[in-house]
Amino acid sequence: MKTPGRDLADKVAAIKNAHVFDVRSSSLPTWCPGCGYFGIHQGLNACIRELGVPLHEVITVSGIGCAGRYPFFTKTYGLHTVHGRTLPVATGVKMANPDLTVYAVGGDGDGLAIGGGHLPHVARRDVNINYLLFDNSIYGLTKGQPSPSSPVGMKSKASPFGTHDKPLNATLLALTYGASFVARLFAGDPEGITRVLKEGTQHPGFAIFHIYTSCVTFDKTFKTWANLKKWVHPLPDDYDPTDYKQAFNRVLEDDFCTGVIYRRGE
Amino acid sequence: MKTPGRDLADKVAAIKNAHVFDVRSSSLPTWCPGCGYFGIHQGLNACIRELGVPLHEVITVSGIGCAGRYPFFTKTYGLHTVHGRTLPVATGVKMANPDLTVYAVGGDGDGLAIGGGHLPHVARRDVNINYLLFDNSIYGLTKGQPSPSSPVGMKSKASPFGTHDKPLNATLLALTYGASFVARLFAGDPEGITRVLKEGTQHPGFAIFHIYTSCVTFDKTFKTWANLKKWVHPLPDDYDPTDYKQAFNRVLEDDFCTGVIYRRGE
Amino acid sequence: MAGVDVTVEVCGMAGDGTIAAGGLINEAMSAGGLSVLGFDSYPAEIRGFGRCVTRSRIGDEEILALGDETHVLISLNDEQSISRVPVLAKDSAVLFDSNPPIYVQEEKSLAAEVDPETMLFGMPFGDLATSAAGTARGRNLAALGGFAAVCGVPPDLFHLVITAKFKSKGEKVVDANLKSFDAGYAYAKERFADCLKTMFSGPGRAEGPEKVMLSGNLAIGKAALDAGLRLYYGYPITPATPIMEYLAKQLPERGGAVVQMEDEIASIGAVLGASFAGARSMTATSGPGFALMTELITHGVMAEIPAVILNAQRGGPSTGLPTKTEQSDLHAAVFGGPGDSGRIVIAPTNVAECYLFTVKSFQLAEKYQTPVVVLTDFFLDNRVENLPVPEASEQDIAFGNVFPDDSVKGSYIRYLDTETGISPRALPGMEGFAFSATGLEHTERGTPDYSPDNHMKMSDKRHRKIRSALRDLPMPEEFSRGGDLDVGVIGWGSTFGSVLEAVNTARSRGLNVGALKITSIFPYHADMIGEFMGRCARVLIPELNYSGQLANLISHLRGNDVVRLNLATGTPFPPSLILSKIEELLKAGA
Amino acid sequence: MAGVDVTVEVCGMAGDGTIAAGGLINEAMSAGGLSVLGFDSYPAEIRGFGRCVTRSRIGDEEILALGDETHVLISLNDEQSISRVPVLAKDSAVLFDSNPPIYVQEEKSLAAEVDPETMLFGMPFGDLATSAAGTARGRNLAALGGFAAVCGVPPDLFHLVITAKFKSKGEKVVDANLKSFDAGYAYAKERFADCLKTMFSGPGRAEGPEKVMLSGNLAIGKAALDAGLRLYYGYPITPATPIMEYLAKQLPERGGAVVQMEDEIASIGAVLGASFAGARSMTATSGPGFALMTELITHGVMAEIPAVILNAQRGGPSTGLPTKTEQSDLHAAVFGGPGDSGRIVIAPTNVAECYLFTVKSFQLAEKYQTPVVVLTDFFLDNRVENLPVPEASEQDIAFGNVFPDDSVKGSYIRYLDTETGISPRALPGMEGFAFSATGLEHTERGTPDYSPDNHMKMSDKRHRKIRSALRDLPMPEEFSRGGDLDVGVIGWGSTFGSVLEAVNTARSRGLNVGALKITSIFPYHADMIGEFMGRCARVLIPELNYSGQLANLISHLRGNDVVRLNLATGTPFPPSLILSKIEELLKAGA
Ligand SMILES: Cc1ncc(C[n+]2csc(CCOP(=O)(O)OP(=O)(O)O)c2C)c(N)n1
Ligand SMILES: Cc1ncc(C[n+]2csc(CCOP(=O)(O)OP(=O)(O)O)c2C)c(N)n1
Ligand code: SF4
Ligand code: SF4
Ligand SMILES: [Mg+2]
Ligand SMILES: [Mg+2]
Repeated sequence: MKTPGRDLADKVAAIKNAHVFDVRSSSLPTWCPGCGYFGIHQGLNACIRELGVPLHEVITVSGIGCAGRYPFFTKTYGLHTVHGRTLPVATGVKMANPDLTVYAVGGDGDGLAIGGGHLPHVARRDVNINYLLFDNSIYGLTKGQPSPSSPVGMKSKASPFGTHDKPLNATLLALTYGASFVARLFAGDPEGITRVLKEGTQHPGFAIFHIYTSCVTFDKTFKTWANLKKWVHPLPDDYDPTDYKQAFNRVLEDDFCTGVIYRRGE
Repeated sequence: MKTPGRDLADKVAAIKNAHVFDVRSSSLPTWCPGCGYFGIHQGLNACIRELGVPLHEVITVSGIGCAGRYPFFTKTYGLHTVHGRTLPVATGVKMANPDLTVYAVGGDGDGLAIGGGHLPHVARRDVNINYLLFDNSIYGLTKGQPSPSSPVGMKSKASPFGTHDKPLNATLLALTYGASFVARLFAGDPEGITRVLKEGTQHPGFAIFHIYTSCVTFDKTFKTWANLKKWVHPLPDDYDPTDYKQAFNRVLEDDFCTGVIYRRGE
Repeated sequence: MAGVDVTVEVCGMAGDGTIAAGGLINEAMSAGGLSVLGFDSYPAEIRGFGRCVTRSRIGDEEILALGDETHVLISLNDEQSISRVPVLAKDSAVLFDSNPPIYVQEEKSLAAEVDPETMLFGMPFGDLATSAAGTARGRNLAALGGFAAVCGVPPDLFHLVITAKFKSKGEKVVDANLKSFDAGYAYAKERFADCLKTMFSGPGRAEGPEKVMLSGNLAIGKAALDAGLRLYYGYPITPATPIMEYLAKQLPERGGAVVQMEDEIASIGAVLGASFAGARSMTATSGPGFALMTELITHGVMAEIPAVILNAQRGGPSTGLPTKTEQSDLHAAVFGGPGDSGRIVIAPTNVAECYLFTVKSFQLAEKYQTPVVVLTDFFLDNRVENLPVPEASEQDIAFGNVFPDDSVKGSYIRYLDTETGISPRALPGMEGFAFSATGLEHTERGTPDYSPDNHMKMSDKRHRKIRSALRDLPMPEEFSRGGDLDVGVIGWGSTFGSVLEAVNTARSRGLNVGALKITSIFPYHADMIGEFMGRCARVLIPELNYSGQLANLISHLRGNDVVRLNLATGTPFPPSLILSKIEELLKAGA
Repeated sequence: MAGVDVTVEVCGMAGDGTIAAGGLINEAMSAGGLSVLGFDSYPAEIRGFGRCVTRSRIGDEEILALGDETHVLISLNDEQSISRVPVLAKDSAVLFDSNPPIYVQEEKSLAAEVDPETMLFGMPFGDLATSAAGTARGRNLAALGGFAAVCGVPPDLFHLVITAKFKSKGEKVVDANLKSFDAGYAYAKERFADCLKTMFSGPGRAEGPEKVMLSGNLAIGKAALDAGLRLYYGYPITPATPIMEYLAKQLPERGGAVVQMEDEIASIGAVLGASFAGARSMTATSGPGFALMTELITHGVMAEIPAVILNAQRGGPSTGLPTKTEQSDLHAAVFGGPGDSGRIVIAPTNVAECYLFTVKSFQLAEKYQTPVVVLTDFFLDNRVENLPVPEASEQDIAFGNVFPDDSVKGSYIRYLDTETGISPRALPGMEGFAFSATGLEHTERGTPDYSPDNHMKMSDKRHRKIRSALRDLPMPEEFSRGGDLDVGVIGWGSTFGSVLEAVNTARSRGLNVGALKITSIFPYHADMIGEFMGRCARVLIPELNYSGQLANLISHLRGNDVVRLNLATGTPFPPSLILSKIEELLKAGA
């Protein structure tokens, strides 16, 4: 029998070997083994490393949730705020010190439920922060309640007869709110994350990265790795991300294309 | 010299003559003379009268703002809540007593700023309430600050050098959130309001009425009567409101078409 | 040992079946007619690994608090269990896995850590299960078998509860688990034949009224159901979430609904709306969510709308200690929000009261047309007690609303200023009574009015109403021989159990001390509390918070001359600490 | 009359130029070297119509409060002014329009209402303006001319301030207004030649330090600017909005920014973010918005982040009385939010202190790394006073942050537990000091940690820090002859002015009474307050709220033996009420 403890030891060894401790902190992420957040972590760490920004000029601002735990796992400055308030706090940080590279990090509950009222406004204001929305369609930290991006019919302890509410599509929301850089990414593709994060970080305005990820502990039916891998696919090569209306129509048709969906043209 | 007092006296006389006190309460609305809200009031009163719903089975739930004052001016039950919470409270009322016809009423500050986090969720839940969003693109009650629907560059005491933020489009938001009945109306057309309100009230689900209106006291430049009259125009006769994607594209192209923009097909 | 009073712990890693094993011990002991108080702790924010501990205090009299010491430790993972060694009583028994799935270095083994007096029972839990049932999954069951043998629990009690627990998973699972249990039992019976203990004075099958094992949270959920809850609105937050999850399962069957809202503001908003329209509705949250609710709670105060809000306290400030217990939201519950906004705040002290007060809160909210805050805490929410099946009478659940008389139809005055401050309340849908409610100051008719006299009058009406609720609120309860006392200890919430236990012990030692239980936090029974305080040479108020929040509220009743004993540890209040403080005060007073 | 102490009111409908007229009176009197306290009330939620009243108390000594009576009433609309008749002093003077633009029925005219002792001065305001300047717009100016003539104010004072006020509108407007004024002046001088009063002992041009006319809100805005505010985040709400509007104009010129956020939660969130990153930032709100902020405020407490939050109190609960004054958010300011979350709360009592304390709050927030709440109230925010131009010294505005020593680079411990509880704070961007802040309980290094000892230790650290701030907080100020007092009156906020006026009057009558001003609400100077209370035979605490919120906080310092005098009227506290209470207490004590 392999205990979770052993799985973990393997993981730790693997991480050590990858020599990536230049950005991630030495404290081991408390995420479950197999959680998609490891892939995002890897992607963002590489982005920071490759951009060559000094770590002390980077700050990670987060909400509450498994995603919200992020700041403890990097060597940048960190600000673990309260549930749902990632974006207003990040706004203050960036305005106070525009030299900082600001990553705002939070879950789908954090960003679309309790914090859903802030996204429209940070997008409108075009504050130059980079927002990574970890969308696992579930409340991880509080043990598996449905989130605003859960599909209709999702069963959980909090919804034993299945949910009724239509899911929200964060990419579509970002477009509607007028965000100037909108990307959709997949936690299973750290390299893709790194590439697009680098582009978005350099974008002079608000950049939102809507990242599909899997909560392996509480979601056994919807955003499983198997499903996500089946579903996601990159945007076609000839896709023009500066065409706002086309972006809309693409997103209305296709829930799972990944890449830079929209970027404000010059 | 004609004092405001005299203007008012004329108004009161006119109202009396129209014999409309069957729905509106005897207390005179405290809105400024010329405010667009009078037209909305007229439209909703006629809707209730024409639908023949007994007044005690109607309830008007509102937020805070000039629009929020609405409940005091009708003979229905009323619940004047706090700023921005119109929709959650209305949700509770309707679920507790589905026999009630519920009108939720609020301004653009109420609904798009402080209360902007609730709209997505009441739309997703498709709670059978009717939401009248009085969009004058300004904070009336607090004397003229910009709202989330104010145009870029709007000057006010709170924005003496003009605003920077891109405005939100409530109709587009409603579509994005998956509202099952979305209409855009004009306070200068009470008959149009009545007609569409009647249809929306009978719609079995969440209905949002995005109503363009003028704050004559604090907005002298943008949503003035003159501008609004120039801008608004009805949807073409052959427009099919059950086509979701078409609705999106229409709204992306045309900020001022009025009528039923989208209605869930059977 | 005069009677039974044993604390048993099971400790392991997540995945070891720790929580299940602890639960079975509780159930078996309850089935055996003993009283049980159980409290588990598990890693709440780190998934897949981390320490789980269950703690069960078992006795033949009512259990008031967690014990200070542990008498039996069942270790499913030594590395984790080492942390429990400091709480082991002299003479305790430790069962551990002599062939654990993960190799444990000798110097990290439990055996190397415990006192020499501790009796060690090493058994190959996993091997026993595997050979009995073909899988090591029943490792925890084998450990339970060992426990039953070593500590003298009749195995049929475990057979009973194992069968009940796994019934729904099919006969095979039941059977495998029974076999693993039996294998452990037989092994220990034989191997440790000469050192078996009889810790439990031979519990048989329980007599007397049927008992159920309930956590505070479950009792609250059941109470809400029994009281006729129609609508629950909430947002997940530790430690209140289980209430929502329980109701999500139960309420729809009774024609009600649970709606997970987008946040706590929406939750209280919908509760106010539903209550305004006459439906029993509630929300449950914890400190951070409660803070968000305070603006709307005061709307309920001003517009006189019922609402039931459960605040399951956890450690603060801010996100604080989400999985730890604390009593530090009293201030927020009583004083949070703008203006002079008096509301009703009640706080149960045990699982039975969780049920009782939750039932009561609906009627109170309706009758007094105001938000009612029920204050629990993590320990109370999550501990289990076995208790007679709680029930609510017709009278308890009767609709509390005072309706207007038909005669005032058409001339209804919603906020009529009456002697008690309670105005007859119409519900939307009633013909001839339409009115508008508002969070603005208003006249008796509900019209906004900011004139000085009106504000004074209506403020007075609202506060008079809250004061008049005192007659319907649970009264302080005194536990003493009466008369003058050398030390009087006042407790609230889950801490009261520890207070009573300490006072009982002190009294059994002949000390002239007493305890006062306060459950109505606001308004409170100033006269009765003051009278009690007046009879005590010293007054002690132990609380699980830093600043002494109940003391801040009531110490003026004794000219501020009270002794505070404040713990901000996140753990249940140890009765022993209270006892030694009592002794210290007595010594100082002598 | 020993010195000058006159209250002048202008009353009219919105549109009559009432507020402008009142403002000119204030400016003219200030220019004349007198002290002025002005307070306007106007219809805030009903636009286009409704009553406007300006009230100016003018004297040759410092003005502490609004007077109880009005000596001169200038009526621009009789129907509205009738409501002012009850506050007219015996022997008062009333100027009214003898040919008003709206016909007034005889029995509704002012003349029909006032006492026979009142002197009535009817003048055709509109006609005078029209014939002098060709338009009736100067009606209010003509009325001012009449006032100057009747009450003995040198017309050149008005010429001065009229010119200054209308300068920006061009010479024509200035000229027209001067003409209207002069027409009124000449008319009254001639027509009422035999009954002119000399209420103002011949004010000349002011001597001494230059004075400015400032409202509390403006003083706050100016203070923030002078203190080097970089970022203001806010959401409009009465009575705090003018602060945002003032800063929106001023701050960008100084390289800062004002951002109107989507709500109050976002506002405090951004303030915390900006302060975390080292910029001076603030928000201002009122009770309902403050309630929404409390969750994040406790985040500032836990994560030790500076923040300046101004709560401009208005009547509550809930939306309450948005345009009325009250002191009922003390509870929320001190106790709101989850957990034991001590923070600093200070409350100015006059316009000068609005300036002073706002400046101070930034440094306090930085030094003690905690949210600082500045509590004002509608009356304080909106009244104007003429005062010497307030200035902040280098020392007042110095950055208060305690930085870590360079030597700890690389081994920095963010939440180092020091004697004062203050840990050196690094700012993001500093190399070698990176750390993560969190609202979870954490170790000195900032790592989440819920262990009992750690929570106890860090709770203690945070509270010690707040207590240690006391040395930097404004101290209570006593106004008495010292020694034992028969009655000691304690006041806070805008009410303190009324307290001091009442106490001064009582002392001038030979009574042995004193006043204590409390401006540090939390933490508070328990020793000094207790010492004062101990010297008083009776202690009186008048407050503009229903439940006596300051008394709730501090009365334990005297074994709860204090007398409360609570008004929930929404109006400034009348000094006369305090005076009669003092007399009543003295009588009862004798
Ligand atoms: C005001 C408040 N309400 C509720 C909570 C409890 N809570 C913590 S995390 C969370 C949701 C987590 O879900 P998500 O944001 O999707 O993050 P994930 O755990 O999936 O990464 C909730 C409801 C809280 N901490 N604060
Ligand atoms: C929590 C809270 N914040 C702020 C306010 C102040 N406030 C009242 S109405 C209002 C905005 C009004 O604008 P809008 O919603 O557009 O309504 P309108 O007056 O234009 O009809 C604001 C900010 C409040 N009452 N409560
Ligand atoms: S609970 Fe889900 S989201 Fe949270 S760490 Fe585990 S797998 Fe990831
Ligand atoms: S202020 Fe504007 S919105 Fe309000 S009543 Fe007047 S015109 Fe209408
Ligand atoms: Mg999630
Ligand atoms: Mg508006």
